[in-house]
Amino acid sequence: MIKVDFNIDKVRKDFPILSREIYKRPLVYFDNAATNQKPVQVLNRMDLYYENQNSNIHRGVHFLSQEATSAYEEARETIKTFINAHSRSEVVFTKGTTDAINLVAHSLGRKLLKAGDEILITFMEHHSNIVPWQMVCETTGAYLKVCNITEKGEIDIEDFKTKLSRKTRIVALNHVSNTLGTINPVKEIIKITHDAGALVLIDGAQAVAHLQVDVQDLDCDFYCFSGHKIYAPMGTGVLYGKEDILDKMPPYQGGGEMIAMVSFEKTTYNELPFKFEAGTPNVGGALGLEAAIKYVNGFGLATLAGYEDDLLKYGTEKLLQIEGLRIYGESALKTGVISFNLNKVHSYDAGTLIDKFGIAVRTGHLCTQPLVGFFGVPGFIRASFAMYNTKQEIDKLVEAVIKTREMLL
Amino acid sequence: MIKVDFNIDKVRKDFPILSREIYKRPLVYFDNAATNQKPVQVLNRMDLYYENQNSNIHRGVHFLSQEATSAYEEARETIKTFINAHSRSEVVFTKGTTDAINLVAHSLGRKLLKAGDEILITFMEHHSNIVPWQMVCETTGAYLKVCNITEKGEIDIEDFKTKLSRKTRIVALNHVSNTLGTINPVKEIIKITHDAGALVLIDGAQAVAHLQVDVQDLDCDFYCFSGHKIYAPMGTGVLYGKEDILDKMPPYQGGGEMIAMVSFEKTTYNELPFKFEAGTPNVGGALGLEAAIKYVNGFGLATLAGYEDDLLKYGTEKLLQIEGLRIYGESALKTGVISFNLNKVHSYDAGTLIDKFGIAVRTGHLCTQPLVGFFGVPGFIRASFAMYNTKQEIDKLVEAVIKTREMLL
Amino acid sequence: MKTTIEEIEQQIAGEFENFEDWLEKYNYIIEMGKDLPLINEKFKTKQNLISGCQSSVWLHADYKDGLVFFSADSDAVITKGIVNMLIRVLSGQTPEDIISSQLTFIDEVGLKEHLSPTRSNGLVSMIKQMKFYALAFQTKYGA
Amino acid sequence: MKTTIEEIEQQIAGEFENFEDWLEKYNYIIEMGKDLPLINEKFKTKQNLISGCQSSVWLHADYKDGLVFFSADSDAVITKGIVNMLIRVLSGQTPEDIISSQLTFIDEVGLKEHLSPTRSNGLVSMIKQMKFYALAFQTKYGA
Ligand SMILES: Cc1ncc(COP(=O)(O)O)c(C=O)c1O
Ligand SMILES: Cc1ncc(COP(=O)(O)O)c(C=O)c1O
Repeated sequence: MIKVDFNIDKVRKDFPILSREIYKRPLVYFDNAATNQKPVQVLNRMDLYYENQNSNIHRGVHFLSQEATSAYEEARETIKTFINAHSRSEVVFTKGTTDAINLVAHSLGRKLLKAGDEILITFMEHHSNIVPWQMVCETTGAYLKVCNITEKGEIDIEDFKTKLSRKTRIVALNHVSNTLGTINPVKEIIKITHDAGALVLIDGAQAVAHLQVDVQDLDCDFYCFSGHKIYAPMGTGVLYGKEDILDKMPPYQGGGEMIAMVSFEKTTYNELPFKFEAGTPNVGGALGLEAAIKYVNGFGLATLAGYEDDLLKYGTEKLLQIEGLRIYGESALKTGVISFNLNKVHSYDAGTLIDKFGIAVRTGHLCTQPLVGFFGVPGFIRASFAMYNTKQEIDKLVEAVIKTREMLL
Repeated sequence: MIKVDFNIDKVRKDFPILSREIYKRPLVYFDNAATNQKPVQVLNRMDLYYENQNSNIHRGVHFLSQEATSAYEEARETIKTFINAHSRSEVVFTKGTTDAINLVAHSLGRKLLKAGDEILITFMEHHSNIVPWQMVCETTGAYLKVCNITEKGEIDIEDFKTKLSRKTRIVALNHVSNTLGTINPVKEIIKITHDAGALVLIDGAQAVAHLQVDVQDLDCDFYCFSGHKIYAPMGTGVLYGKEDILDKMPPYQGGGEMIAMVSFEKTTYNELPFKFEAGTPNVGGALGLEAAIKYVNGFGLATLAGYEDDLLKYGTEKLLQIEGLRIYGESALKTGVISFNLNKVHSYDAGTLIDKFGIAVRTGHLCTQPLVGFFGVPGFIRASFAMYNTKQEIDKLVEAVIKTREMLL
Repeated sequence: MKTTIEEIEQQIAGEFENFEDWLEKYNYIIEMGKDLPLINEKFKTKQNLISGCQSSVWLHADYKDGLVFFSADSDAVITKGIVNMLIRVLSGQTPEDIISSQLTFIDEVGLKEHLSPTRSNGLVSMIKQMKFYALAFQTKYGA
Repeated sequence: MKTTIEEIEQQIAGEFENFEDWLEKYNYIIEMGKDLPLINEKFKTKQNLISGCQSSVWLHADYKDGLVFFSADSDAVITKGIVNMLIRVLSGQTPEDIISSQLTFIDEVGLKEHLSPTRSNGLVSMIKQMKFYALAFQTKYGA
């Protein structure tokens, strides 16, 4: 499954942080679902920008401004191609997934939603795909409905169909769960939802670094992701939206590039995608995101997914051999995310000790408190993989978990 | 006025972009009010972060996450000290000034404003301090009032007093005008406004790189600025707000770090400043901003202001010797911003030709369309100075303007 | 036979060939811009206005004997110079030719930057509008 | 005379002195955490709960003869170990001493990271709450 040209030693050399030591041990970084590390290619692109091209963009007549504008718009084009959007107007730069979801929730809240309408999400959403909808429910009088999940950590499709009603205006769910790793059947859900006449927003924060996303094939109305989870700098993100829908939506933030004409009597807004990009954009960040996408494309997402699948299988097998260890998220379709607990051990205790082995795992509710409640645990221990992780690192994790268990039981 | 230790040649070496050539001429960068250039110290700090410390922050138990969290919170502390905020809770990271103003407008719109209330701004505001208020007026039924300015480009204080009424809830104005360079008497205006019982938001985008700002001395309720206008990376910014006021305001965006507890029935919000920081923050950017502030502090803002004042005086004198040239913004209190026009010459034409001399000036409405209307011109030509500019560069500009004039008249 | 769009484009490219530097080139564009207004004052209406952020353009179109005739103006003289060239190229042509024109001369003579979609001088919108007129006439009067 | 806060802090620091590595240190903390619950079950009420994101703490306070007595518990054993130490140090002291305590031993024994305000294990809030109780008793019963 792994292409010959995927040379893990070479890949690891691209990520400077991997040579860091933590408590005198080589860093093992398994907190990739929180944020992943950046290759030199991305850092170099940003440096190049700031050392050669930095300028405020759009409407500037001078050379640097024109050059920065072109670079920024080419980055948009790269993203368009990466997710197969129909046009560049559909690609809005944001500061991240949370920003993108809030944009949609707020804008639709102003025009689409009224009291009694329903928004349908699932039990496995990240807080960033829960709270914005709760806030918009508060201002509009709409209701939040929540689709059940199964013990294996999959969406209960029958329950979804029951809860999808004629009152549903928006369905919002993640493509891949950050806690369970489950790859949700979003294409099917989008189809069902469209048949019921509602819009679908896909939270793709955990998907884009691991799956090839094709927004036209999925036919979703909105797709959101963060740069920092796909080897790109923090403070970058993307909202994809279908052009005709974005076109009808009111702007979110005001100021800067998003206007056509400002007067105190009447202000008119710019065309897409600029209508939704108020203020000076993060040009350096956008170019870093473009470089990250090019880096990923250099291997091909299928290659990376294959490699990470191997890690997932290996890690799952090895971890399950530890007595009393339970893995949450047992879907057959998963990305490289393993959330687990040791019987009777508190995740905070485990995380504190595993850290001492120089291994970065995340513990706690992982920004999915309802899921914590669903499984009746105080939190999870999560190891999540990226292209630069290895089986040897997994062995170290297994060893650390065993030691941790001994110390705590 | 210039301290002995301000060595311009040394300073220029800190900014790699200044050695770039444009059309085979050395770049003269006079578009600093749009965005200024970044010293290596800032770029190095970001690289160091991504090469050694990169991690998602807050609530992470592992070493890197703790380290990144500490670094991020220290950056907040540095900013707190820089603007002399009372506590770190009052320093909210945003993606820029526009983001910060929208946050305040939206949040106050939800709780404070009702139909018939008034928001008072001035004729010299940047679109980012006009449009968010127009949008909130639309949703709340409040009215936007606009204070006049004088021909010299100063706020008409008498008009301000007249327009400030018992219905005024918020006054929003810039500390320094991005088009005119005018340093507004904000302390006085804040005092008058508070006496009338309204809140004051100061748009400090153009101030922080040129004046020492003390939010406690000013006594403003909110102060906003962007990192990219103070030698820091794009995609960073700060909202300062008085703690007791921020405390009472509803959150703006939902998701990520801004919650205390999420359940589908009831979500509670985190304490300040986290309540207003939804989603993964731009940690790398915040550290870049901290590095920029330290860089500026290394000289002292008074030193920089003194140096830039010299440039302003020199540039004003030289440019005014050109026949038919008018400068907009003739206040005695100005930062290094010179907006001008050549009699009968369109700013776009001038900008196009000045660019060909390798000189970056901005032309057009400069995101202040109402000001363009006030002065009855199609746009301005703006040269704005930073610490790395020189009188020799101003000479080149003067020469280019003279040539441009000859070509166009 | 009338001169084709490509032929006029080549003509213009030829005129630019001898310029030594950008100074001469821009002097020429400015000269073209300073030529008498390219539009009848009565057509400088709000409806015919294409506002860019940096400069604005007025555009008027007529249809006669199967050909489209444009007249236009701009408030900025460099924009006007380019407008002048665009009119030389496209005015008096058939709707089909206008619609399918590539206008490569702009790139050839080194004025591409003026047609960046984000430069906001009105030119990109103007070309769009010219093609839109051509399409409208074509639809209305048949091909 | 009763042992002062500083003296107990020094005692604890002394206990940690001989540990060779973090393993031994954490084994000791865990042992302290595994000790019998430090709070009467009836005080593990919602009102006494201090929820951190990572772990939670229950805290109860009594006032007797001018001294404040604390009992507490946590759902995580490492947190509980630290809670145990904090109670050893602060319980049975006067309100004034509690309020002015610096708790430097935490830093000395290398547990500072557990008291980072953003670690969200409930400990920072717990210390705040302990001082708050002391202040409340002081105000109520005079200094
Ligand atoms: C006075 C003023 N206010 C607000 C802004 C908006 O800042 P930003 O685009 O960084 O959000 C700017 C800069 O463009 C400005 O000069
Ligand atoms: C599934 C999911 N949705 C949303 C988010 C929020 O992304 P960000 O914090 O980059 O805005 C995350 C990551 O934290 C996530 O994993």
